[in-house]
Amino acid sequence: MAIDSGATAWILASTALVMIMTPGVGFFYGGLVRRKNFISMITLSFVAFALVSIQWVLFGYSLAFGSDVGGFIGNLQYLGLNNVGMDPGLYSTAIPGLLYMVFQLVFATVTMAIVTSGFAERIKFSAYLVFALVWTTIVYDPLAHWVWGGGWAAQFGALDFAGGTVVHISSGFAALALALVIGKRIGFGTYAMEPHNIPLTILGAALLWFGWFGFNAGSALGANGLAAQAFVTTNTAAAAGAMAWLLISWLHGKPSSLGFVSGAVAGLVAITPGAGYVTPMAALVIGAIGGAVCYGMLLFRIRKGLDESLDAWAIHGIGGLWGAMATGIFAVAAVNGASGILEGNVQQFIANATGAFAALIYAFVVTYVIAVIIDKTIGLRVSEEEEYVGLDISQHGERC
Amino acid sequence: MAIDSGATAWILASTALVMIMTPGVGFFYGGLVRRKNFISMITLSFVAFALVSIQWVLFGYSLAFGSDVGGFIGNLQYLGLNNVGMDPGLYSTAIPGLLYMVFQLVFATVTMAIVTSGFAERIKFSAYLVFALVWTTIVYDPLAHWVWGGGWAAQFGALDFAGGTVVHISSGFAALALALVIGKRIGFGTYAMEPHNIPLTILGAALLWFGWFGFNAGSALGANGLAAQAFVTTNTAAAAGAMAWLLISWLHGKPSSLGFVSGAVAGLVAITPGAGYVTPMAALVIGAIGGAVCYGMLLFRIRKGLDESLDAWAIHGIGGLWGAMATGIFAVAAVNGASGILEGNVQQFIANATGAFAALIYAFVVTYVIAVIIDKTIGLRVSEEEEYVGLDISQHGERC
Amino acid sequence: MAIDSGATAWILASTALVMIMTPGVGFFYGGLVRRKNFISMITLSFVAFALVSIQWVLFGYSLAFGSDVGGFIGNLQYLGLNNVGMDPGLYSTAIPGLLYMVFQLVFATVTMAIVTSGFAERIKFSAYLVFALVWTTIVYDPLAHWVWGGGWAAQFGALDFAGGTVVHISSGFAALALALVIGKRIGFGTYAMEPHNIPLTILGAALLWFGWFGFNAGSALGANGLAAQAFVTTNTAAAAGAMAWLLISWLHGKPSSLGFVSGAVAGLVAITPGAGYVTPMAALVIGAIGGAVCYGMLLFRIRKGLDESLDAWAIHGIGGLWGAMATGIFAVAAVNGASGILEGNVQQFIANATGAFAALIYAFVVTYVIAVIIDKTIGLRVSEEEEYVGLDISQHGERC
Amino acid sequence: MKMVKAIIKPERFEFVKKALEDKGFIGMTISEVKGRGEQKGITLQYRGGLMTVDLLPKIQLEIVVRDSDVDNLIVIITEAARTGKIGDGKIFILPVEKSIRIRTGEMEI
Amino acid sequence: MKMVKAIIKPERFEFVKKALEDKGFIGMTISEVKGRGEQKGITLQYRGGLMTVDLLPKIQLEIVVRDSDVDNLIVIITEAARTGKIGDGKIFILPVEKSIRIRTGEMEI
Amino acid sequence: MKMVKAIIKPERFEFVKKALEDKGFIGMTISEVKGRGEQKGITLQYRGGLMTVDLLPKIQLEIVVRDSDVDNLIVIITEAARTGKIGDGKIFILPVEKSIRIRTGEMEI
Ligand SMILES: Nc1ncnc2c1ncn2[C@@H]1O[C@H](COP(=O)(O)OP(=O)(O)O)[C@@H](O)[C@H]1O
Ligand SMILES: Nc1ncnc2c1ncn2[C@@H]1O[C@H](COP(=O)(O)OP(=O)(O)O)[C@@H](O)[C@H]1O
Ligand SMILES: Nc1ncnc2c1ncn2[C@@H]1O[C@H](COP(=O)(O)OP(=O)(O)O)[C@@H](O)[C@H]1O
Repeated sequence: MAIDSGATAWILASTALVMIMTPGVGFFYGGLVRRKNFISMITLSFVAFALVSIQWVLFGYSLAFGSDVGGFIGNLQYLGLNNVGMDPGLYSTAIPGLLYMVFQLVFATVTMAIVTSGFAERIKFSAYLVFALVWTTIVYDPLAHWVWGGGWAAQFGALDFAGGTVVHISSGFAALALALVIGKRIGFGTYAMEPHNIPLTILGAALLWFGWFGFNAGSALGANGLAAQAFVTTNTAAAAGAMAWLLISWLHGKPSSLGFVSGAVAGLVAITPGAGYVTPMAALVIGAIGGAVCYGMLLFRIRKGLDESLDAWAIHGIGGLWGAMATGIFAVAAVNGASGILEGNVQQFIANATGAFAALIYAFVVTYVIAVIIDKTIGLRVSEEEEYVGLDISQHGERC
Repeated sequence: MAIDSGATAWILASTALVMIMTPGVGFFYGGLVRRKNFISMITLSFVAFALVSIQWVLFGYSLAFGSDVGGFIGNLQYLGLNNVGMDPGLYSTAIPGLLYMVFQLVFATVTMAIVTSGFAERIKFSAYLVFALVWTTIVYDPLAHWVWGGGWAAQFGALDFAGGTVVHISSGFAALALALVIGKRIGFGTYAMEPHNIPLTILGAALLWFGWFGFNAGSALGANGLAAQAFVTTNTAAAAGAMAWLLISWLHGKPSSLGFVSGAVAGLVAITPGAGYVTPMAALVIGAIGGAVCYGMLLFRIRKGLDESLDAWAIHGIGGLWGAMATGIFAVAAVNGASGILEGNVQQFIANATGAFAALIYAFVVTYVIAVIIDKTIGLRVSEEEEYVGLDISQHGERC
Repeated sequence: MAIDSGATAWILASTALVMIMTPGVGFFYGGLVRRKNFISMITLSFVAFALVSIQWVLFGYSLAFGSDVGGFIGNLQYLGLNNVGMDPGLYSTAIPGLLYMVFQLVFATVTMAIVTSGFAERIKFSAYLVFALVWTTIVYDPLAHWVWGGGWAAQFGALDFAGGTVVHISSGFAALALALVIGKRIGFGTYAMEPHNIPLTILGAALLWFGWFGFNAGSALGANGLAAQAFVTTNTAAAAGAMAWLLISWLHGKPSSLGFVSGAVAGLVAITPGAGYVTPMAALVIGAIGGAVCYGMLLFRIRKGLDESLDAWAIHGIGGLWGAMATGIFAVAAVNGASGILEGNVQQFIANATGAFAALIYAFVVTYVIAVIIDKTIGLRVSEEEEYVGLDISQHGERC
Repeated sequence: MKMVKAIIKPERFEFVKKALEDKGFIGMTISEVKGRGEQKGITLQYRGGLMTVDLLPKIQLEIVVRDSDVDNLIVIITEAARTGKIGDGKIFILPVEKSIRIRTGEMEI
Repeated sequence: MKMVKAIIKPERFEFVKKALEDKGFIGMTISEVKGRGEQKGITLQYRGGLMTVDLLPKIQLEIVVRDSDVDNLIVIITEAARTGKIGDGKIFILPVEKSIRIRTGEMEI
Repeated sequence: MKMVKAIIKPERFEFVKKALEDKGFIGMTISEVKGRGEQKGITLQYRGGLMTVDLLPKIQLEIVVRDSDVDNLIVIITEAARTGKIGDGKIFILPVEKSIRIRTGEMEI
């Protein structure tokens, strides 16, 4: 098929939009930690971007999108971007093959950035580099293959429009596994550890919301009605999630700006898998429930004394899980041909739940194992002194 | 008509660009207030975005763009986005109807954000939620209908390419009404109240200038020569406004960065209604006069001791008024078929001035009444103690 | 030829993306200086944007892209954008002439912003206004003409896909000339002058990386395979440059976030001239070498005690030089019809090196002369007291 | 010599500075601090409940003067800083034994 | 009167504040400072070499109290701020000659 | 014991710190302040008129030492901080009655 220049224009723009999400995650997280770890946090995100960018063009893309090997992983046909060119490819009928590749690249990078929540303020930078390379290769790449690269989940019929399972469930549960392996920050629960720069967190949230339009509406892979549909559902769910969290948290205290932006992200996560399958009114419901559920999970996490304090698990993990199931409930054929429970198709729900839980378990278990191995060999965590002076100085020799 | 994928690509991108203007307003305003109200200011903007997003998909869009009822308002045919779909619609011959809807949505949200200038540093958050919902419904929606939705101003022939009247005059004069009703901040005129974070205001201005390309060039609703024309006039007027304000204010003091960015916004506002009707050289004049006039109005406001201190009135209100008239003066048929005074068409000027003043009066009066009613019932303003400790702590329980 | 709406959509978006690079430079530089000069630094960038925007529409575009006069400069046929319209033009077969004009405009503005490195923390604002106007007119405009406007370098066959020579070599060596003329900051080498706000520098870097997709992939002037190619090479080189600088600088100290972002910019600069001529794997090499070489040049500059401390020279100047040569080495015909040394075409390398060195010499010498003349007449540098209190207060009357 | 250490409302700082200037007290060192007085902060109505906000931003001035100027200084600052509302601040007087001007090395006792 | 000047770890600040409150010491002025103790900071392993990190962030409390309260205050602060690790901080006691409440003008000696 | 309180130019801080270290004075607390000396700030030429810039950024060091070290400290700081230009800063010496190390509770008088 020939290139559609309009589709190409939109996916080029979308790729740029998704790219800005990675620094967005960095600012979001960076504002939430203590001042002494701000530079560390944003550097983890930014390095995720660079490292995964290189891994992806070298072999990551091939592992995810190469011809299927046993339903589990792609082969090496696209090694070094071999055979990925300026013409449309297998996955991209209307846009250049290279563009599809780089659009997928920015998804892989932002996923890695989200994961950094799990070891915030205590990770050794050198261990992080190793971890990131291994994680993106043996957790992210297979998952992307399962769902989008022709692997078993795709064959099985699980719907994931823009990556609720691949991006959010995987990163959220990976963060959980990491937090368990690396342990709590010194003083967690007894020291005050307040967000040091809320304005920068809000900036991060603004960049995330902005970039998410590329993430979801770009996943239509065309500049068409479906892209518009996904754009609208995305914005609606974000707004609903934000207001839901704001209002519910008001019952327990003040309506905080952090509650608002957390809810927005929860809504965005929740709509991601269904953005191109549900109606805007369903998005309103999905987003609002997403905000409420993730807020509840955050409270639960705090009650359990779990130090996964940037809440990738509560927001991305649980929000992604809810989104996968919501897609199986609310999908309507009129939007994109797929029906969920509301149209009587329980099968879709089962497929989606199966895909989501399989990804959840895979991501959690494999991440746990990787983390333990790295911890036993080179050590995941900085020394107590380094943690005390902060990672900015101890890992990067900088101060902000 | 069929969807044009190029046009769709550009309007998708434009919608994202306009979306980032809302946090842009938040950062712009947030940097100008005292530190204790920074989070409040940006939260007001961000909440405007979410709240209006929900209102718009539920019924706001229908009120603005439903079939005309008496020249004043739209009917409820698009309630809950009923009948707004992936195909082109009445207002969007080349792009999906949903895309037109969401492009209009981001205009409604940024308008609400601009309004927050009027009660900066003293609004009760709960009262704001009520106000925002009422204001966008009974001020913004009718105005959008008058000009763009087939209401009386459109029938009358008033030109407003991208929303000088609907967005800027309405928000600017609404802010004025609010400032009068809510009263001055404690200590205004006797306390020093300096902008606490100029860099973040500059960031806001950068996001505004950036997003404004979507605002104005997107209003061509196509990826064509007219979009390019509007892009160029927009940038030119912004640059001219910025330099004009910078140089004129230099006569009274130092050439400040705040003067520069204020002038840029003034130029952007001034060109908004005429962006697709005038030449770049006319844009140079319109922008420069816009910068000069708005600066003069700011000085006037200060002299009058009026506490509308983020200057939505001086910049958006007056700049929008000037822009509406400038469009009636400088429009040339070669650009987009409409002629202004310079081509001998006084009628156009009269139509534009009429539309602008009608909107001005409507926005001012109705806002005033809403504000008084809310003030008498639930109260617009925080208590003296809350104002003293700042809205960040008293309304949101946060600190920055 | 008719307008391609997809191409137009992408170049509209690209122009907006490149626009945000100018504030990006401002934040990047602003975070690196001392607090007392932050507002100055970002204002220099932002004023560059406005001033050059006006110059460009008045006569700059005509000087650069008017019909060739002696291989050196364009004629005045496009004065005041005369004859630049909504239809495709000479340089823009698929997009409106005005759009090509404004896409070129944002290149001219960001170039001026990069130059401000050379007199950071000591330039008199009034002298800057004069300098900027003169520099963009007699340095930038001729260079743009040489390479893109049909001047001698184009005729000679030098390849510069997106402006490595015109933008980066010229600005980098201009900054060097300026630093030599204006002299070191008081206390340079004996006072501690640490970057005061690394987060804002990182924000600037994020905006640069983001905007650079418009810069390079937009330079394909279409939404097609070549744009995708340039997008991918750009991202790959940036990632490689960032990781290279990070890892190499680790040998001398800590892996700093500033090293990472500096390397990213170095990689972006290095790939700029070749973005549409080389493969992604070549981009990996070009970017990594770019990061390494620019880091080496930075160390060299420090050793020499040269106060060009925001390193436009080391990163843009040297990175651009390397990029021009790398294009002559790595260009492959399969990508865009041009071959470099690796495909046996030494001629291309010679053409590129000649173009690059000619630009280098022209930019350095003419900038030096302009700077000396301005210094002797109105004076380039602030007084000692003004430098001590900082430019924010002394030049702009503001504080941050 | 004494150090007069005054903790005042940020909003009144410009007035205090002006008042000091007018009376010829030029030298001073200021810093941004947070503080709370004996009232334990300010109590806000808060959804039925109450919330106490403490540690509000203040400006701290430190001015070293001759002993004979202290009383004068107290009067000037007190008048310029007073709003009559809670949070107006405090002045503390500490003894200073010596003062050295770095530029010249001259010492005062 | 005395000024009790305590320089403590930021992480312990909330505890110290709480402990003081519980014992009725409400008034205080705090500021963010950086400090280094006699150990010359903390030494980090650093690629074979060593790096000394000094001037770590601290919170400084200044509390002016009657002479008779000083010892009590020292005990409260010491207990609440102590972690037993390096960097726990210092308390200095300085004489204060007078204290004036700006709102009322009342003076204590 | 005395508290040596020095207010210096930010640009000279690293030298002063180094000089103190070299002589064995390690403990210190620093903060960012703004200050103005007797000259009422710096006067800038300003479009025909004049503008006075006051309250420029400074670094304040507080070092508590034994009485016998005070003179030594004054010399070290004065030499390292001096540029000979306006704004070099001031040193004030205040009496300290006690000092307590929080980690151990040990007290010095
Ligand atoms: N005992 C104290 N020790 C140190 N600082 C104090 C003390 N009491 C008050 N302050 C400082 O003075 C400021 C003003 O006190 P506040 O109680 O608000 O004044 P007032 O009682 O006159 O209204 C406080 O914010 C705090 O910084
Ligand atoms: N001699 C001193 N003068 C001024 N401040 C000091 C002095 N010694 C220590 N400090 C302050 O006390 C803080 C804690 O000192 P530190 O040596 O870390 O305590 P400890 O020795 O009890 O662990 C330092 O960061 C510094 O701010
Ligand atoms: N009387 C004073 N009280 C408190 N601080 C002072 C006083 N005089 C000077 N300072 C502090 O010392 C700093 C340096 O003073 P300055 O007059 O610039 O020094 P010099 O006169 O030696 O050049 C000021 O910025 C201020 O912080």
